Parts: sequence; C-alpha cells; structure tokens
Amino acid sequence: MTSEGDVIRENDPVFIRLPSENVRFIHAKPNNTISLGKFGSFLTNSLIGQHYDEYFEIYEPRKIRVVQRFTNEELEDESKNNKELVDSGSNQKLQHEEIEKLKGNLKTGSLKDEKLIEQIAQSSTTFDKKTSFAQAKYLARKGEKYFQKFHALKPCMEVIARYMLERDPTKVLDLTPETIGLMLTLANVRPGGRYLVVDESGCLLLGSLMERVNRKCQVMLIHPNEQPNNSCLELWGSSFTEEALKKNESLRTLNWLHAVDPEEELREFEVADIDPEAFEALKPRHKKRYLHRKAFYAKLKSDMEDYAAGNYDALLYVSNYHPKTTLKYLLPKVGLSCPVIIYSPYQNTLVETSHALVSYTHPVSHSEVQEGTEKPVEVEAFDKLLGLDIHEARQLSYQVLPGRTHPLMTQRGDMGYILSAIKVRNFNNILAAGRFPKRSLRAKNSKSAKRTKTETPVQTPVTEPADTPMQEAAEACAK
Amino acid sequence: MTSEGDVIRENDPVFIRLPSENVRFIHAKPNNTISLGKFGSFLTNSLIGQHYDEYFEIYEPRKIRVVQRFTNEELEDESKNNKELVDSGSNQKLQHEEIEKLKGNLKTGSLKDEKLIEQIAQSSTTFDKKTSFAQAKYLARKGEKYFQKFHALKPCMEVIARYMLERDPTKVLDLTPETIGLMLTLANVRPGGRYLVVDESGCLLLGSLMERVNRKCQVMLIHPNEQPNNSCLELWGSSFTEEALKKNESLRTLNWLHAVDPEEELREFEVADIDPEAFEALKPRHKKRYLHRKAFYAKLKSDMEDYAAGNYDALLYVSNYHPKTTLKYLLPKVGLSCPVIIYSPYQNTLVETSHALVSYTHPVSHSEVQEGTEKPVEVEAFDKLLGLDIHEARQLSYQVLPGRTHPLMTQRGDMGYILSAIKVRNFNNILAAGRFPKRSLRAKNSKSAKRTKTETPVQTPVTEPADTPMQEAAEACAK
Amino acid sequence: MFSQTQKQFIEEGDLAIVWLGKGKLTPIVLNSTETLHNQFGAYPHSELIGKRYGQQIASSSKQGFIYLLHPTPELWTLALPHRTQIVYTPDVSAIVQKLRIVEGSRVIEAGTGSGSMTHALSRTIGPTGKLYTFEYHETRYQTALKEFTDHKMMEDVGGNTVLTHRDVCKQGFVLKESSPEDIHSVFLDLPAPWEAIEHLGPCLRKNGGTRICCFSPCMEQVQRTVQSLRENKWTEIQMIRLDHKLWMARKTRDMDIEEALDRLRFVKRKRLDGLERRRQRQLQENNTADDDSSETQTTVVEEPRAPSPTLPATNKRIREGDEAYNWINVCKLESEVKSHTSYLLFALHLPSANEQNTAEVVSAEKESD
Amino acid sequence: MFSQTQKQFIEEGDLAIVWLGKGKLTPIVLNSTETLHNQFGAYPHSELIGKRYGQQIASSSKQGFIYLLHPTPELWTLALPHRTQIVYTPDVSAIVQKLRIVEGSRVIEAGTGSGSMTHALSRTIGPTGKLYTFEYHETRYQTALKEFTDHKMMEDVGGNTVLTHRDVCKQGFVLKESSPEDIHSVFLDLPAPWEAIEHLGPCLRKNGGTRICCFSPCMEQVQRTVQSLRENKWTEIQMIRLDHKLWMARKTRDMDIEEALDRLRFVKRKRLDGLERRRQRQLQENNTADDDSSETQTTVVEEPRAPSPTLPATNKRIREGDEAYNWINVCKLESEVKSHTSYLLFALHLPSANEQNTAEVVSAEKESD
Repeated sequence: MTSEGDVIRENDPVFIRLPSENVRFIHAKPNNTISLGKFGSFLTNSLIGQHYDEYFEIYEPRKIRVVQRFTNEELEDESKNNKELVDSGSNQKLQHEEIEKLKGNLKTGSLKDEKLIEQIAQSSTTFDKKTSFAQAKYLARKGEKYFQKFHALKPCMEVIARYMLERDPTKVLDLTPETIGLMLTLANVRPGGRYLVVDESGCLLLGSLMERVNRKCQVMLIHPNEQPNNSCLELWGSSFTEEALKKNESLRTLNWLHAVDPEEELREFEVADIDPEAFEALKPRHKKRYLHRKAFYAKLKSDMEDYAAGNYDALLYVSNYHPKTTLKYLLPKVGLSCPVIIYSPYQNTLVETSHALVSYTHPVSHSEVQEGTEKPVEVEAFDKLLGLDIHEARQLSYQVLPGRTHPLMTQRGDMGYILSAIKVRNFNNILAAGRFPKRSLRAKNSKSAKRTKTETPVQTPVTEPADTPMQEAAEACAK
Repeated sequence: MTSEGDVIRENDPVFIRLPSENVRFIHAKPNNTISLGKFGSFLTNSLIGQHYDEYFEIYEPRKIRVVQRFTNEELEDESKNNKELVDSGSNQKLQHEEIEKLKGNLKTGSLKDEKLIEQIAQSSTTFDKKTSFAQAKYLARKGEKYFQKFHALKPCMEVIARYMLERDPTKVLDLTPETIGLMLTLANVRPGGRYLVVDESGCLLLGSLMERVNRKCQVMLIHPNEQPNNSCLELWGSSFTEEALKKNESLRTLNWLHAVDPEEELREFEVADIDPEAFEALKPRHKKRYLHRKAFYAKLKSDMEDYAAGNYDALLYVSNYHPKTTLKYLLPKVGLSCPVIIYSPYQNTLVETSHALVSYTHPVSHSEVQEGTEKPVEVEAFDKLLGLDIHEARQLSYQVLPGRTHPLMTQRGDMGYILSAIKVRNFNNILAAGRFPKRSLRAKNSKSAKRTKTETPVQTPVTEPADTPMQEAAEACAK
Repeated sequence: MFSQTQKQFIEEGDLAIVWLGKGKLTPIVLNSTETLHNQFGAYPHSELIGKRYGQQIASSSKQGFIYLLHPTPELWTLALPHRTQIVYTPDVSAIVQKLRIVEGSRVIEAGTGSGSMTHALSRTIGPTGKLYTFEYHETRYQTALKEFTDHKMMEDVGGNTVLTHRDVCKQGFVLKESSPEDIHSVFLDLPAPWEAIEHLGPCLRKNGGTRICCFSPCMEQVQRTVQSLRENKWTEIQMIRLDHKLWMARKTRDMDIEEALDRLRFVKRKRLDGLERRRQRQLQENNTADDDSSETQTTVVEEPRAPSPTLPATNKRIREGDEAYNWINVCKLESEVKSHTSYLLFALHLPSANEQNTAEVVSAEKESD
Repeated sequence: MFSQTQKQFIEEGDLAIVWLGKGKLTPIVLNSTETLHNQFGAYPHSELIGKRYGQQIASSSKQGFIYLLHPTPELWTLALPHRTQIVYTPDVSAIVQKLRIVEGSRVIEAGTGSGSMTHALSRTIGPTGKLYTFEYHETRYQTALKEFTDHKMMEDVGGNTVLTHRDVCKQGFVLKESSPEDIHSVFLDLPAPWEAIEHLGPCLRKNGGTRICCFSPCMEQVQRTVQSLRENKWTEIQMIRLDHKLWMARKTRDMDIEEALDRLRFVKRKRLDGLERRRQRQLQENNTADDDSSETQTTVVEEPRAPSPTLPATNKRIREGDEAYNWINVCKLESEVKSHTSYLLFALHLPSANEQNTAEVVSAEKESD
C-alpha cells in the first residue's frame, strides 16, 4: 500500500474532513458529484489523481484545488477562553438571510472567503472588543462555517476508529485508536505473524491489524454468529474486505460452534464422494452444488485443522462475551511464550478475568529428556499465564498555538482497558521442589510477613511478586 | 489559629522537611536537641519564636538561622533526563571515607556547603561532560545529601496527609490531600456546620475538617471500636486532640453499638439516683465513682440525643466497612437537601454502593397542608438520594524550572474515589401522578426508546437522566 | 450569609437552587407573585413557599416535579449565570486546599469574574474571615455587586466580602482597613497575573507566610508568571493540573459464550431442517415426474418460525438491568470529560523574603545561569 | 531478524529474555559454556538449550526457576541495558500508531539512544521496510552497532536497519541509496529537534505525506519545535501526552458493620462481666468484713480469655484471599506511576508544501500576527 504512493485512484475510499470537524466517508467513483451540504459540492474527477491528506478548496462550483494549509484543527473554542466577551445572543447584527445570501454568492464564486468573513466580522458588536488573538480565532471559527474547504484523509486505523467512535461507540465497544495501537504493540504484531483474533467491533481491530502488517499475516477470526460482523473492513478499501483478505490467504474464519465442537460440525457438512461417472451424469446445477459443497467442506476442514494446530503467535480478544467464559477454549491454542491481549470497555470485567486467570491451569502433555536418562519421558505439565497486567491508555491532546499552549478543554470519555499476559508452561515437579508447600504451611499458621524475609530466599512458582499476600492466595488456588 | 500569626511556640508541632524530601514530625520542646541524622542536629530553642514554613540552615553546631531559598522541591532526578550521561558505578572518584570526612568538617563548621559540593563535583569523571544545566542539577542533587538545611513546615492537612501516605498508606485508606479536599468541598463544610462523620483513617479526615473550620463546628463521629482511632489528630497539635475537641464542644463520639442500639446501651449504663444523705454517707472513692458514672451516663445520653435528632448538614464517610452495610443506619440522620459524601480506595466499592443507593428508599412520616384543606395531614413519603456521582480527583504536579517545564516523571499511585449525592424526599402520590406507571408498562412491552421521545414530555421520578435504560431499571426497583 | 444557615422550610425571599434534572439546575429567588415554568409544567412560587428544602414538589399539572435545594457554592457553580469562564468545583477544592484557606482567613481574589470562586471562599472563611475581591470590568462588577448583596455576602449586609471595582494590574490592591498587610492567601484569575504580582507587596503578611494561586489556562502564562514570582521573591513554586473524572455506575450484560453456542446450534438446526425440507420437496417433485418415491419421507413437521424465547436475536435492544438477564456492575465516564480548565500555579511568600540580614540565596537556578 | 521467527526450542546462540520475576527481566545469549546465576540458584546454559521457550526451568539446586521468553521489542524494552532514557512501550505504541508505520514503511530515527524504539520500528516495518537510525555519540553508536548486528537487524546480516554514526543536527541526514526522498515517517528523540528539522527537506516524500514525531520531555522544547515545524511548512501539528496506568487486580475484605457490632457486644459483655465480678468481689470483701452476704451470688463463671474465633481482633493481619472471609475483587495502581516520559509532537509534510503554484496559505496564525 504505502510504496504505491498516496494517490487517490478511481473508486478509492476517502474520508472527507469538513471545516466543522465532521468526517464523511466517500468512494472516489468517477463522474460523481459529492455534496458536502453547506460546504458546497465537487466532482470526484477533480479528486482522483490527487494526493491523500492534502487540503482542498472548492474554488469554483464543483471544482477543487489544493491549498497549502488549513489550521482549524488547532483552534480552540473561543467562547470558553475569551474572558472579555459578555455573552449575549444579539452579538451578530448581520441577519440570517444576509448570511445565507453571502453564502450563495460564495457558491457562485462572486465573493472570496476572506471577504465574507470580513463582512461578518464587521457586523459583530463584540468583535472590536476582542484582542487581536481573539479576533483571529473568531475569523477562523467563522471560517469553519463558511469556508468551502476540506481535507481528504487516507483511510487508516486512527481515522477509521475516530469515525466509528463518533458514529456509534457501542458498535466498536468504545475502542479508541490508542487502545487498538497498544493492543497491536503488546501482541507483538508483525508481518508474517499468525494470530488468533476474536473481534466483535465490526472488525475494527482486525482491519487495524491487517493495516499494520499490510495483510502479510495469517489470522484466525472466531465469531459468535453465522457470519462475522465485518462492517468496518470496507472502510479500508476493497483490498481489506473479508472476501479479499480470505482470497489473499491472510484471513480464516470459524464461528464459535466450529471452534468448540469441530468434529460434529464437520460431520454435518461432509459430502459423500461420487465416482466420476455418476458425477458426469448429474444435471449442471447439481454438479455445481456438489462441487460447491465439496469446496465448502474442504475449506472448513482446512480452517479447523489450522485452529486445531494452535500455536498462534498471540491472542487478541475484543468481545461482548465475558472472557471468563471463552478463554478456556482459546488459551490452549496460543503458543508458549506468546502474548494474550484481552480488551474490555470495563475495568471490572478485566479485574474478574485477571483473578480467574491467576488460577488458570491447563494440563498438557509434555515430554522432556530427564537428567540421567536419554529418552524423552512424559512429565506432568500445565500451561499458565505470567505477568497479568491491566493497562489503561489515554492520549491527552494539546492545543499548541503560539502563546496558547494547553491541553484540550474537553475530551471524549470513551475508555477501555487491556489485560495482558504471557502464556507459559509449569511443572508439578518444579512446584514440589520449590518452597511452595512450606509457604502454604506458613500461610495457614498465619505467621507474619516480616519473618518471611529473614529466611533463605526460595522462589515462588506463580506470576505475582512473591511478597504480596495475593500471591499466597493464588498459590492456594493453584494447588 | 491563623490570626495568631505563624510563630513556632514552645511545644508546638513542627514537620521538618529534610533536603532528602523526607519529613519528620517533632515537638518544639524547650532545651531539646533535634538530631536530623546525616543532616546534623540543632537546639529547639533556636527554632522557638521563628516563623513556620521558613527555611533554616545549621550554620554552627546546633545553631540554626533563616535562609531565603532552597529550591530542591523543584528539582528533578537528573539521571532520568540527562541524555549525555553514560551510567557507570565508577563515576564518583572521591572515596566514601573522604566524603564522610568532609561531612565531618561540615558539621564542625570548618567547611562551607558550597565548598564541599565543589570538591565532590571536581571528583566526578562525568561532571565536565554535562551541560551547565545538568551541572546545576548535579550540584543541587548532591546538596540534597550534604546540605545541612531544612524546612520547618506548619502542620496542616496537606502536610499531614502526605506524611501519613509516605509512612503507612493503608492506615489512612490511601487518602490523598486532594481527595480529602474534594470531600470537604463537596460536603459544603463551613464554620458552624453540624456533620456526621465516619472516619477510620486515624481521624485524618476529621482533623482536616477541624482545620478547615478552625474547630468551629459540631461533629458526631461514629467509630467501630470501643474508642475511636485518633492517631493523626495529635499531628495538628494539642488543640486538635480528641480530648481538646470534645472540651471545645466541637466533637462528640459514639461507637456503632451506641448508634444502632441506643436504648439498650443507655439502659446498661444507667445509674440509680442516690438521695443526698445516702451520697454523703459514701466513701470518697465511691462518691467519685458515682459522680463519674453519672457524668458518663449524662454525656452518653446527650450524645445519643444529638445523634437521634439527626438532621446533620452532611455525612462524610471513610471506613473499612462496606457502605452498603452501614448507610441504612446513617442516611436517616442526614438533613434534607444535604450532601452525602462517601470515600473508598476502590472504585468497585462505590459502584456497588451507587447501584444499591439508586434504589434506596427510607419511609418517613411527613405532614403537609394539602390543596383545599387547612390542616396538615400525614402523607406517605420516603427519603431518597439524588445525583449519584463517582469522582476521581488527582492533582498532577509539574516541574516549572526555567526552560524545563514538564509533569513530574513519577507520581504516587494512591488513588481513591468519592461518591457524592444529595438527600431528598419523594412522595408516592407524586410518583402516581407522573408517567411512572405508563413507562413501566412500556418497558414491559419492550417498545423502542425512540418512540418515547415523540410523546408528551412527562418527567421521570428518579435521579438519573430520563433516557438512560438504567433509569427504567431503577424505577422498577423503586416501585 | 450565603449557605450560612440550614433552614428547613422555604420562605419568601429565599434564594434556592432548583433541581430540574441531572445537571439541570437554575437559581430562583422566591417571590409569591411569580411562577416558575419548565417543559414539565408550571410551579407558582406560592406553592413552593412553606415546603421543605429537598422535598419533591409536583407541578400544578402533576406532569413533572422539581426539588428546591439549599444554595451551596457547589450547586451555585452548576446553576450560576456565566459572565466569564468559571472556576469549577474540583479546581475550587484544590485551590482552597493548597492556599490553606480556613475559617478566619483573610483572602484576596482578582478578578471576581462570574463569582463562582467568591462564593466558595466566602463560605469557607466564615463570619470572622475577610475576602477582598476585585473586578475591573464595569458591567461584571455591577452584576456581582447586586448578586453578592442579594446573597448577603457583602460586608454591609452582614457578610465577609468586600467587592471593589478596580484594575489591580494597573492600580494595585487597596484594602479598606487599618492592617492591609495581613493577607493569608491570594487567588489571581487574570489574563496577565504577572502584572498584578508586583503590586502585592504591601498586602503580604509579616508574621507568617502568604500563599498565592495563579489560575491560567495556557502554559505560556504560567511560564511568565513563574518568572515574576521568582523576581518578587516568592518560593515553594509549585504547578499542578487537575485530573478530575466523573464516573457513572452502570450495568453491562454478563454474557456467557454458551449463549452464542446455543444460538448457533439453533440456527444450524433450522438450516439443516430447511435443507431437509427442500430435499423432501425435490424428492416430491421427482416423484411427481418420475413416480418412484416413498410417501413416508414427506411427513416433515414444520419448525415454528418465531425464534425461541430463550434465544434472543443478537440485535434485540435489551433494557439495562432487565431481570431476564445477568448483569455486571460497571462504571463509565461521562461522554465528554472536562480535561482541562487551567493550570494552577502556587507559591509562598515568607516574612524573611524582604529581610536584608538573612543568609544568602542558595538556589539551583542561580547556579545554572 | 529480531523476533522474526517463533522458534519453539531454545538453541545455542539464541537471544532470549530471562524472566526472573515480575518486572525482573534480563537478556541472555545462549552459550553452552556459561552459567546464569541469580539469588535463587544457578542455571548452566547447557541445561537451558533444548528446552521450550516459555517453559518453567528449575535451577540446578531446585530452589528457584526461570522462564526463557522469545525476545520481543516489548520484553527487550523491559530488559535492555539503559544507555539513555528509553522510549517505553506505551509511547512506542502511540508513535507507531500516529506515524502510521506499517509493513514496508521507510523510517528515519534520530538518535538511536538505547535502541528501544529501534527494535519496535524494525519489527513493525518487516523485511520489506527500511529503517535509517542515526546516533552521534560514539560509544553509544558502537554499542548499538554490536547489539543490532547480534540481533540480526542490520541490513548486512539480512535485516532492515541502517545505523549511521552522524550528528544530524549539524550534518543533516544522508541515506545510502538512490531514492533518498522516499521517507514515510521520521522519529526525532533529540535534545534540540528543531536543529534537525531543517535538514529533513531532501528526505521528504513527493508522492505522499511524510509524518514526523518529536519526542521531548520539556514544554519549552515543544514550543520551539512547533515554531520550526511551522517555518518548514509542516501541517497538522498535534501534540499529545500519554496517560498510561498499570493496574493490578487485588482483593479487599468485604466487611459488614454487623461484624463490628458483634465485636462491640462481645467486648461490652466482657466488661460488664468484669464489673459484675468486681462487684461480687467487693461484696465478698464486704461479707468478710460485715458478714451479711449470700453465697449464691459469687458463682460467676469465668469468661475464657481468648477472643472468640468468630470475632477477630481488628489488628490481626489477614492474608489476602483467606477463605475464612468474604472478599471483593478490586483494582489498585502500581505504587509509583510513570506520570510523564515526554511530550509527543506530531506533524505532516505534504507534497504540496513545496509547490509554488498552489493557492495561497490560509492560516489563522498568519492573521493573528
């Protein structure tokens, strides 16, 4: 994607950011007129061939050209800060109809933006009372309403996540760009990786992952309905749709029933072989159906085999279903030493999950060459999670206008949390060799924590720092 | 307190802030030597009569004088920011013994602070590689170790809360100064107020409240043991001890059993009257005991009557006991239209409490003149809580050195939450007049939320915004 | 004095705060000839008078209700008419805390602005304290004067507040009394606090420290103010910013993946049954054409079309807290968080600062220049 | 390439991250002649080789254990030897996100520092991407060169990274190849980023935008950099700061006030019994003296001294999660929170910025001057 240059081609997706900060999603279909409401309209043909992320102005009806800067993104709301201003509804002397007329002139090209703003400014009774800075801001704010300019954003995780959050935060489970970014980083997402993904955010997370690796990866997506809800994927463009990703072999999908009960599921889709002669004898539509069902079965079998093989490089989990009820199915599929990354809009959900995972153990068969022997022998082993952390990640934005640096006055309250851990394998014989039984005993005798410190250091076998009381509780559970 | 001037008098409490940022608590007892360890020692007599909050230096053995500034509070840890520095343990060429010797000289007055630092600086191999700013910081940091200077802080909520947090955060339930401050503000604490207080933070909250109103208030403190844990109060000085506050009539205390079961409690402490002749016939120690028990009973009775009268201006609650289990006793004692302020170190506790309080109702007898009648009649009424909010308050500190402005690199992680609400009184007949029954019905029929909006607006009778689904749930509970 | 007594009953002439709904507050002064109107109905003041503060009061039409609450600085802050950007409660709280304003404190405020901070300060210092507040803007001064008089905060109506119309940046501070130097705390909410700082000299205490807070939205204002504070021998310079979040207790569904598995099994069974039915129909068609089928296989029982009540469709809107489902108690932030109001810059002026015979200044900045 | 393959078994010569305990990580290169030591025991490398990544490995003495983990940039950041202040994972994540660094991106980094960011960038851009990293400090350059070569990140050992010893602030950027202008993203972690920005011109893309991030701890650095970015026609200037908190799931006791009431009743009963006993003793004394008591009243049964097991003393230390008590699942912050690392200043350079025939600049700042 990136190496092709950032040129808008026919039918490409474009996010139009308006002077009002609202963002609209369009496709650059040739010979189309895009109407931006009060901000005017333009022909897509004049957008095709331009670079993404440039600023454009509608300089003649339906025609656009590149302009160099348009800094409304850095402007604060003057009314919040301009202490000189005594608020009153009557400040704007220019009547509504006159403004509409002026805007009409603007659309037909008979008036330049700056002139309009000058006229509006002259008609404001409070304008002259303002500082020159406030005046500049006033002009710029009015500009937001009247300038016929826009910004043509390239689809990317940050733009798409913000767009979705504005439209329907519940649909994307309040996922913010910073949270998605941290999930991808903590999951060690990299080109060529193999990931197990549960994503009920309309595939906002999946699309972001695919963008990060430029579709060079293998993802197994587990979804709770017959088909995954993939409504966000198209926002990245045609090469990111579920179909395109599957064709590209970067995506496989299974529903939960396929994942939990593969054998029965597979049996039901099994198609009895027909010998070549019988096949030739079939009607064409029956031939087609037979081949289709054969292919469906083969694909399902292959997907199930991929899932059965497990050993995924990471688990990324965004779901309405409580992780406590699903992780027992998913964790065995994660490779050893690999990250487990679970998102929830609610801290409480992850606290419960963390407590449940402290005592998570999954017995596995593990063969190892023992000291003094030559042949590998089976040893009792169980998989666990190490280093459970709950992350809260927020990006605080600042205004950086000259002389006016401060954090933005308001920010959206969407905020989720991430639980991270690493999957490891423990052994009963190592637990036995450690001080585990001794500690257990001590805990029962309720000896003080201080006393512990003077004894020979022996390591504790679980994930939390040795001297927290919680650890002891966890050990008791693990036992 | 404040109008007396901020002069340190004999036996006054003083918090000594050392160059290391550690704080020690002392009393200015006359003719005492205060040892500050490696920072030297001084005679209390030279501190008595000085102003609080000044900076002092030990300029001769055991003698101190005021110095104008000592800005170590604004210095950051250089090692975190000095990109030039390649860390290595061997940077300090000056041997430990030499430094000790120099410090010895310092104590006997034969070497000035600045000279010592110069010597130390010259012996650091990396010193010359640093920028002049880094050098200044290096000097200042070394100064923290070797300067014989200190700051004599006046006891106040902020100093005492920080002191306790450093020593034993669990003991004060992680209460930070900002949280205490917000509780006092949200509770509308003011001179002359009457407050119901539950405070298991060693009375850190109570002391802060008493400081805020300069002991001009009436507090009823409910405590879970035989005697309240008041260990923080003495840090404010002798006029803030439990005894002094009781004598001043700004404090009453009752334990939970007294509060919950006053009649039985009182009965057990009742003392039969003795007629004057019989009294005169008693032995002196029996007389004394009789009078003591009479006085004890009278005080207990008076305290219980104060509590029974209720109508406190606010409830402030800091306790290890879950509010869910205590508020049913306390809320009836709060005046109408008065704030209820509940603290917990854990958000989860307040979420549970908030959910419980949404459906809190306490039937009360309420008489009112009804329309068309003259005489007041009893109406069915119940007290509720309005406007439940959970506050999270943190103060983020910045370094504001010239050219080096930034938030502090690390901050303590203690953080609690505050649940606030206002007590109000509702009536069944008003609920019946409203659209409550209709809504209930609609909820059962699962009609969409959108439809509601087109109907005539009728107000909902509970505390949350009318269009949240939660409100409906709460209404169902309230019914 | 504002919020000084806790009256139980609402009386003619009282100031009260009307609670119309969460976050919807408005002040009211009771006048039995007037009527309060809102979208849920009319409330003649005459029907409000005699009621208790905090009790639910129905509108004449019984379509809605309100509460009249005791005025407190915190409720006033939510209800007051904005004349300028106001100081909100979390900032108020931090300022009072760090300026150590207590009963009896003597405080300077400039400018008065919308008076949100003035109310909180007046409340906290009580009858023995004194608050000098300065406003240079004529209109705002006049409005504040009326408001503070109505609220019985002004000295001449038994309060503790002295409001002066004055530009302290140009004209300095003048305190109408004999001991002008005895100020404990100064709060500056001005666009250029550094212009006012140099005028503070005569007001500063000689028998203890004076604390200052400068309230500035922009970093550059802070930087310039810090410089001025250093030049004027203020110490303990500290800057903070508040991070105040308001959370709401909510419920979210406790969803078990077994629900999804049941639904998938149900859907699958329906689809397989559908396939079976189609196969049967095809067989019947073939029978009609070829006449070689058996009748027994066509007795398929039709599955009812409505989804099973135990298997809700995934898109069904479920009421929060619906008892048919399991819920988890959670917490959400308000959708728009006030992430910044102003930087709070604090400093302390000590009696020793103006003395010549104390030891020399030792400061890191001096050495770093 | 670092973290490129997910080996299952540990081999001679591998780089691994040793997990010694929560937050205690150290890197190791496996060499069968060496032995790893820590406070819990010794681990000869020969016993580590052949084990699985992620499996628990006991020390020779069986007194302790470790895990060997796959090296990832995130674990490396926790384990790496600090040569300078490093870029931590939350910052890394925000930078990669906002610079839109993806597979195949061409990226400039200056300075290399401790290489924490370098590892993350190299991982993300993958084999088809290119990372140019510049370090002016000789010793740090040499150390980084060895480290990146060991980690197979350098171009000449099959990686995607080019490390150059150069002071970009004075000498500018030189990219060893034919198309120097094709840079997607620039990351500047320098004390004076504004000195480097003016040298970036030749590296900027002509067929799309180039994004920059300047990583500066102090506000004044940001302010000066913003000025330089504006002068050099960067747009979409955006500044953020990360608020990253790490929470730990904990348990706290679910205490019911009835416990306190029971304890108070118990204590009261004991005290009253004590009073009664004393009264009885007094009566006995009186009896002995006055000889007029009845014997029956002295048969007081002694209360056992030990507190009842259902009434624990309030000061008893209770183990978190002790099954004898009720617990609530809660969450606590780590005791010291990293509240600030650096400000992150972002900007975008567009192809149009250097063209003369585009429309005039429209900017609010221009008008406000």
